[in-house]
Amino acid sequence: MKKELTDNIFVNIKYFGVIAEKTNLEIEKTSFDFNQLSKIVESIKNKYDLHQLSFQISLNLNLVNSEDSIIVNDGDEIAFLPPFAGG
Amino acid sequence: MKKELTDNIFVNIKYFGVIAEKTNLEIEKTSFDFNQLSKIVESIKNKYDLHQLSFQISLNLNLVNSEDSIIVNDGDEIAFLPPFAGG
Amino acid sequence: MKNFFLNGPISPDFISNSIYKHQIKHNIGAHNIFLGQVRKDTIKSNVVSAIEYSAYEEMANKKITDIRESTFEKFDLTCLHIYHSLGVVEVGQIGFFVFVSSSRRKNVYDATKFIVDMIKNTVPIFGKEIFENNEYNWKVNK
Amino acid sequence: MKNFFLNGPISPDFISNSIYKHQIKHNIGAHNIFLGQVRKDTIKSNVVSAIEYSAYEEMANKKITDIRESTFEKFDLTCLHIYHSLGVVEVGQIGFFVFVSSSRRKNVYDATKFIVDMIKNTVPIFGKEIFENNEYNWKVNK
Repeated sequence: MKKELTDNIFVNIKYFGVIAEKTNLEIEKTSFDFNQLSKIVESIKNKYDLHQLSFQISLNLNLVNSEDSIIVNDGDEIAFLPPFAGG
Repeated sequence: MKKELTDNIFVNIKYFGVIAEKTNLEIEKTSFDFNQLSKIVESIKNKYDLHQLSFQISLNLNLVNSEDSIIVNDGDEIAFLPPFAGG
Repeated sequence: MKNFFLNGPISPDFISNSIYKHQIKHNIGAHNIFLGQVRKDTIKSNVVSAIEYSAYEEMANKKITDIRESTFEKFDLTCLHIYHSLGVVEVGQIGFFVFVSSSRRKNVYDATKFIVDMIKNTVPIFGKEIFENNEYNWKVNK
Repeated sequence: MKNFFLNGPISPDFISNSIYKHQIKHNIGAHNIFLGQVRKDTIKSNVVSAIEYSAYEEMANKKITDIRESTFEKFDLTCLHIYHSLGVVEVGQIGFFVFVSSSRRKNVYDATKFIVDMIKNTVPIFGKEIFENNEYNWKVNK
């Protein structure tokens, strides 16, 4: 079902590690009146001042390049992932 | 102390695995009136009919090529080693 | 979705129990085990006392499931188990356990290396190095 | 001369105890363990039930000591332990245990492979594959 751009979308946003420390929360449900991933990421960066931090973005559990022209749908999950340190 | 070739030398000979099965003993002290390793090995092969078996020879814990001209001294230890199967 | 995470350190007993369970698998000839242990590193004169691990668990479990499948496609293996700790793992304790089994040894080293590298580089696990003075540093895999 | 041989199979408990002992070594970041397990092979319709290991112990211990030293020269390791069984090791049981530890993981896989290959190829250990019908076959490493 195609959404009108004028509709708000609700997105689950998750933060981890040093990012969660900076945002001071791990998860939030936020509405946007635009649906380009790049714009959503930019607005979150501005909201929490994440410009100095390095991170990757995942959309629905897959890493994506947030500069690609990717459209986010209502109910999608975006995560801000700082550098990996497993092992 | 150099030995005269005419002196007998006593050699400890050890047998392992399928070779020990064939010789029906694991260790023996044998005297030889020659001191070339190649001749000693040949005499043992003949004594126990080891011609069909594949093996390596060690002299005093080191693998040697029994066809090299190696001299065996009194008290040395020679071993007949079938193929290795460790691990 | 299978869960590859354990709370707290991975004990030597947990590892021996995993080994023990493979003794009924009579087509296995070679096991290779990788263990990641927390090092007492010194970072700008601060001494590490523990790492506190967290993860984007849902994505991490999916990624590890994918890594497991691609490892089975790439290498001829009988069994493959992967465990990672969440929460605090102290210096000297184990937080990562990869267990590779095959009928013959040929494949096992490369398979283990492949899995360990893939997990370090592509799975969203995060580590907070906690120092003896209670300060901390967010760890980054090189 | 250090003795690398144990009588009978190497138990999972023995392995976990070895791992446990390394938890006080705080410069270790990566362990790699190789385990050789007896396979239920079928050889000309005979089914293996156990391998009975024997060795030229004095020479084998000297050889393994040399392998240990050359491994430390070739690879940057913290610890290295090697154990091999003598006597009967049944199908599913472990007869060979190599335990490599290093500050970082880079070296450990190649070091483990090097040791395992050297021991299989150059150490005088002999194995009698005992079949379920009590016949046997002298094993040969390929």
